[in-house]
Amino acid sequence: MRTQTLTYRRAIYNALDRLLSEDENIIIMGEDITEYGGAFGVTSDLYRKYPKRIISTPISEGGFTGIAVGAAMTGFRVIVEIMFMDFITLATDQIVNHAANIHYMYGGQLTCPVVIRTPAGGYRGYGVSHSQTLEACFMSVPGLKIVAPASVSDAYGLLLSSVYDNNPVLFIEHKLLYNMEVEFDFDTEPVPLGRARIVREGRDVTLVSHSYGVHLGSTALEELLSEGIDVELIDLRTLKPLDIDTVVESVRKTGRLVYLEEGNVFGGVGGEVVSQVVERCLPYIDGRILRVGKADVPIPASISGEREVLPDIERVKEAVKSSLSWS
Amino acid sequence: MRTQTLTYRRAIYNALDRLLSEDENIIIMGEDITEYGGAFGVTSDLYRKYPKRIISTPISEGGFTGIAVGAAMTGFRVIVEIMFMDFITLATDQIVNHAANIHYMYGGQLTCPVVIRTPAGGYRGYGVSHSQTLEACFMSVPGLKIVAPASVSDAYGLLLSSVYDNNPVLFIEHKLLYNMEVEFDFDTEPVPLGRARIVREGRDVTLVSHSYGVHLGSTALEELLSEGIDVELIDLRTLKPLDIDTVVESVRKTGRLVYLEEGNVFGGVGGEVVSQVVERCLPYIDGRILRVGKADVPIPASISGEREVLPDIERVKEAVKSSLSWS
Amino acid sequence: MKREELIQLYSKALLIRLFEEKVDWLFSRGRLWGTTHLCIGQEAVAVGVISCIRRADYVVSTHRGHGHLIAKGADIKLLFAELLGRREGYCMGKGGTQHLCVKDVNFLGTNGITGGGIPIATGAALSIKLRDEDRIAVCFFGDGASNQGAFHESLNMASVWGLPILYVCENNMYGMSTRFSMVSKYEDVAKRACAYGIESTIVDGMDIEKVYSTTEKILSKVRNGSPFLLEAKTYRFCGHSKSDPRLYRTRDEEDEWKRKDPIAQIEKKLLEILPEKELHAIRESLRNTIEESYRYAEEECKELDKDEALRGAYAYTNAYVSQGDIQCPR
Amino acid sequence: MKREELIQLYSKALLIRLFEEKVDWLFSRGRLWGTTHLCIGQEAVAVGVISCIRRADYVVSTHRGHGHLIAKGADIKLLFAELLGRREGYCMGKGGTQHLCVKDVNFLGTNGITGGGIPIATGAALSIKLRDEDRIAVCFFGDGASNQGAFHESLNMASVWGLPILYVCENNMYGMSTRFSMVSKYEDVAKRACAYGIESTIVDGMDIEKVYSTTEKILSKVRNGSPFLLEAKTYRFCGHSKSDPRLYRTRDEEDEWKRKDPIAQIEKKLLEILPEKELHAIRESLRNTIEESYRYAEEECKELDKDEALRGAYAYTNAYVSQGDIQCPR
Ligand SMILES: Cc1ncc(C[n+]2csc(CCOP(=O)(O)OP(=O)(O)O)c2C)c(N)n1
Ligand SMILES: Cc1ncc(C[n+]2csc(CCOP(=O)(O)OP(=O)(O)O)c2C)c(N)n1
Ligand SMILES: [Mg+2]
Ligand SMILES: [Mg+2]
Repeated sequence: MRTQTLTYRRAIYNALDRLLSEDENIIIMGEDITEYGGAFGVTSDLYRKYPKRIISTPISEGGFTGIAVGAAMTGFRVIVEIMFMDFITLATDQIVNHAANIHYMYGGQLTCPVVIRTPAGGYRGYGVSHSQTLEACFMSVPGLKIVAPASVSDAYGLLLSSVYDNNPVLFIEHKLLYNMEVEFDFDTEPVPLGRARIVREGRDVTLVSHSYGVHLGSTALEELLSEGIDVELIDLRTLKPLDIDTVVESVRKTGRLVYLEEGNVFGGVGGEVVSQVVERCLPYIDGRILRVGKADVPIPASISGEREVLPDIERVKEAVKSSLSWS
Repeated sequence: MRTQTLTYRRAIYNALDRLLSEDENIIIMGEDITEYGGAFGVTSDLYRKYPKRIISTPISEGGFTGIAVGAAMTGFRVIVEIMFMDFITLATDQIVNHAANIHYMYGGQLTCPVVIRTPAGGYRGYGVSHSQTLEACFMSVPGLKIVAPASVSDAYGLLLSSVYDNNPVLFIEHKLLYNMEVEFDFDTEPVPLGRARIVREGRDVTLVSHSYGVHLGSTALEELLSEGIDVELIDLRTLKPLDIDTVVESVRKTGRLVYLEEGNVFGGVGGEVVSQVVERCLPYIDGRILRVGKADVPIPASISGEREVLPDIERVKEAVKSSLSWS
Repeated sequence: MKREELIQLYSKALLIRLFEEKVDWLFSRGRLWGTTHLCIGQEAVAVGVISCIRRADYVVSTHRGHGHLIAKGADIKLLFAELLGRREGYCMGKGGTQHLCVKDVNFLGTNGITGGGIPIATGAALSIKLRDEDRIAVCFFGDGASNQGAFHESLNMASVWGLPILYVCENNMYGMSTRFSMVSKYEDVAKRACAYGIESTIVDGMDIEKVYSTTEKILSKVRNGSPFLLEAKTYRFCGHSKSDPRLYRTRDEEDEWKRKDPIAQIEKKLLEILPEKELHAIRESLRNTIEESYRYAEEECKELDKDEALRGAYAYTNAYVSQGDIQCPR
Repeated sequence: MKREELIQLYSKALLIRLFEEKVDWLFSRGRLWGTTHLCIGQEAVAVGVISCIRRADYVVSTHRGHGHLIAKGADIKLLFAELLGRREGYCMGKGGTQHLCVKDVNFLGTNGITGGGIPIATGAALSIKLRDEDRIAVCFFGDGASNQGAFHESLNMASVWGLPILYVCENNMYGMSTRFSMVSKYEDVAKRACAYGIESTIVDGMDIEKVYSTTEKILSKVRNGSPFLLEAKTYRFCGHSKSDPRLYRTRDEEDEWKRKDPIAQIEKKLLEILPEKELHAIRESLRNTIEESYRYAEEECKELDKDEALRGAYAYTNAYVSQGDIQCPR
């Protein structure tokens, strides 16, 4: 076993390095990803090792995402870095109307293996244009996969699978996780897309989340345990395709469901999970089904204000407790 | 009473005409909206009556939506026509990061009264880039309102309210409804945003929908009635803010819920409605809660294929029947 | 130009014209659904440019792309099948007129989003450059599309990176009903190249020979990694799409352009070197191709069925696979 | 230039410098959160341009916007309050450095989306034109932002519609770490105006007087409805934002530009006509303003609280109201 302490940031770096070394059809495009090493330092010095394949772009998110699509249609696997997830709005057309449709609309003639890596998330006081969590906007897009790793080994293992997937993948990183450090086993197998992970088994309530939410949930879980509430925590890891079976099985056991996400509750990812669970196992439900997440307002820059708008541990605990009963 | 038969298209035209005549701070921007009268003929000859205020733009959806935001911040009420809803992907940044945030992020100093009118919907064999129903992508955007009229009088009444609303509004029209004709009362009051409409009262199942879905639902309802199933049909009219009270009240009565939409079921509007209902009145539920809508694949151009992918009356009937039981 | 070449160009252009006329007829009879954008009047651009390039070269097109498809060598039978929504069509009937790709001939798609093809073509050119391949990308777009941000961003990157791409603007003076001079200070799209340090030139897009010879001269530059913007002045004889009463232009203007009909022009030249009988034979043979192809699609092909319609949103992926087995299309 | 005017310009520029230095200091002490982009080194552009325009004229800015705000006349106290996330801030603490609007002085916002302000400014200019008002819009943006599609689309519409707008590109040679010459064939953003038939000129952005006099000359054209692109060559002395080691440029280059420090330049000129004592007094008074303003924000203002944080996503609307009562901000 080759282990080493590793951050989430470096896990992604290592996955990228491995990918680039394994397959010369893989390239990376994005802003400030050469000397600067990426706004969050993820690509770091990769450009030294792969000078031709790390392509620093102008500030033209729509254009270079479209260029990535064209390169992917002609045989490359392209990893695009969008500096903050908020800027993905500039590339929406390229993702929704082009990348996601290519395989289907062309009758299977071409594939479009583009992975869009992008950091989401708030709690940093960056203000609304640099703090959003926007995966919900893409849940309804057919042909797109959505991946949001919460752990270091998932960041590594899911990125490998995402890049070798033959479909466009929205790969959501989280700013607050980049510095998270754990003991990491380099022989870790790639993590297949579409399989949730049971973070901790529990009896009373099924708490489902993704990305940074898993960590919020994990802390809440510890505290709840000391109050005698035994939470089962599930990390979806891949939002699309969604591993609803794992969630359903858990809810059949606990009879309760809470969805936790950093993004907007209204119109969020939770709505899909709740609806599918309800469709599949309503008779097993034994308590209120709740969602916790962002209030339906933009994210204020003020740190104190931001804390009120984004989900926190207290609100997670409250929801879990409410889910135990009917009122 | 001043009544007249009127199409959905002309109802919108009349609302625009009334608005432009009432308030000279109202302008319209979009492609081919002068001589051509708009791709679907909605603006028709308005440019003759209001030559300065109907502004025909280049094919620059992102740019002119941003310009609309700037004009709205400086005192105009701007109606933007996006020719097909599919092209709204090019203006996503302007909507999500700008229009929707202006009032909140500037601490209430400015408002951004931009109404984005755009036709959604398929069933016409136009192919994927001209057939989508994308409101689900915008449900999670705070600060935005979303309106989707299904009837002629709502098209008229909701547009009046949308334009006089001080917030950005996504106003979704439907290609298949433009020619729908009814007896129309010109003294119709403006329809307030945020209030659902009970299209028909019923005992057995609550069927909720919006836009063209209401018509599919309505036909299904008639056929189901002849089979002895009494459906209550609710037209949300406004998706955001969502009048969940009306839905909850109905579900408390019927004990059953089906959501019907033309867009993707996965990640769709239905997820939000189902989740809120479940949160509020789970103990009243007496049958499977189901969603009907588009399959999770792009829309094929072939008419026969399109019919398989988009929701149809048979599938609505099936879902309603399934909702009567637990299996 | 040599006689054989001229006949070649003529045949291609006429095939396009006949195809479009058939499509038009099918629409008017309600045998085709959806929408379509005919390129009647603009054939010289598609044929002149594409006849200069190779099968290996990529072409990216627009909503008005039937001509480009045919010039690039797509099979008329499979085109009709696609337009009719048949499973045997190039895209199984899933794409239709505005989303039509023919991988065989390196045709990377017509495109329903105005300007949407510009970054895609630029990306194909990036591929070529990264692999140091001996081919180029050709990107067609309209005057209207040059107002999209995608045009600006793409040409800038192509210029900075030195990509082997030929941008071909088919300036037919209108984007739908909007005269280009109403939405641009200059009437020439070619002028816009100045912002990117890209070379550009304007050609009479109604004259196949001129388009051909101009393109030929440019291509060596493009093959050496200098992007180029070629503007062809042309005109669409029909409306923008179905049911366009064309109130935004005069019949005089239309007549003037129709006098420059590219097919009539080349026919006239051919008549000087070819007996009318031979021309007639060519015409008849092309007409047959069209009719026979249509008949095949209509009678021998099957509608896209439910199973297939619900399949294919995602490409198959063999989990995580190491380098050797990558399911990577080339 | 008259003495009084010179002092005015100097004071404005210095106030900006001192403000930015204070912000920098607060960050380094962990008293400010989030991010910030300082304009130290670029003060001459903000002050030179904005000193020429009127209160009624609109200004739209970028992520690097403190200088524009101060030059336009924003209150330092309320700026600090905003950066500190206090309720008394211009935007109640909701906007912060990159989303900072001051309606009072017609400042339509800094902007966290690179290029995001360009269409907004163009829209403000459209408002002016439609109302036939006697004012203009001024749009600041960086060299990097000129690569966004929004730049292309906006300048095109401004040109076609003849909008009264002055586009001011602060070309500090870098977009974050990316040298403009790596992402554009030409080093001059001004060259891009050629595509739109918009006039442009380049000015030494380190020389306040030159910026001022050049702007003055241009403004009459703009006020007559001709958009104009002014490119100011400038340099940011600090990193892009917090924690930028500036590996992408040499210290020599930095030193060379620092020798052109706009504040030092104007100070030198003033010393020829003003006793050092008076200069000193100005400096001290500005320093006091900064300290006193900061103290006010830090000590007398309240943090954005829960109720307010959860309020305000939607503006109040008085249902359907007829013309008289429209809640329309002017
Ligand atoms: C993004 C987008 N906006 C608008 C349209 C509608 N539309 C289709 S073709 C067209 C005109 C395009 O003009 P041009 O690029 O000159 O091509 P032409 O039709 O003249 O060949 C328009 C506005 C579209 N398909 N996509
Ligand atoms: C759409 C978008 N892309 C990227 C960024 C990240 N970013 C912030 S400022 C900046 C550089 C902008 O360069 P320039 O326009 O030259 O302005 P400068 O910072 O030099 O003043 C970048 C890439 C952003 N905020 N928005
Ligand atoms: Mg055209
Ligand atoms: Mg810069």
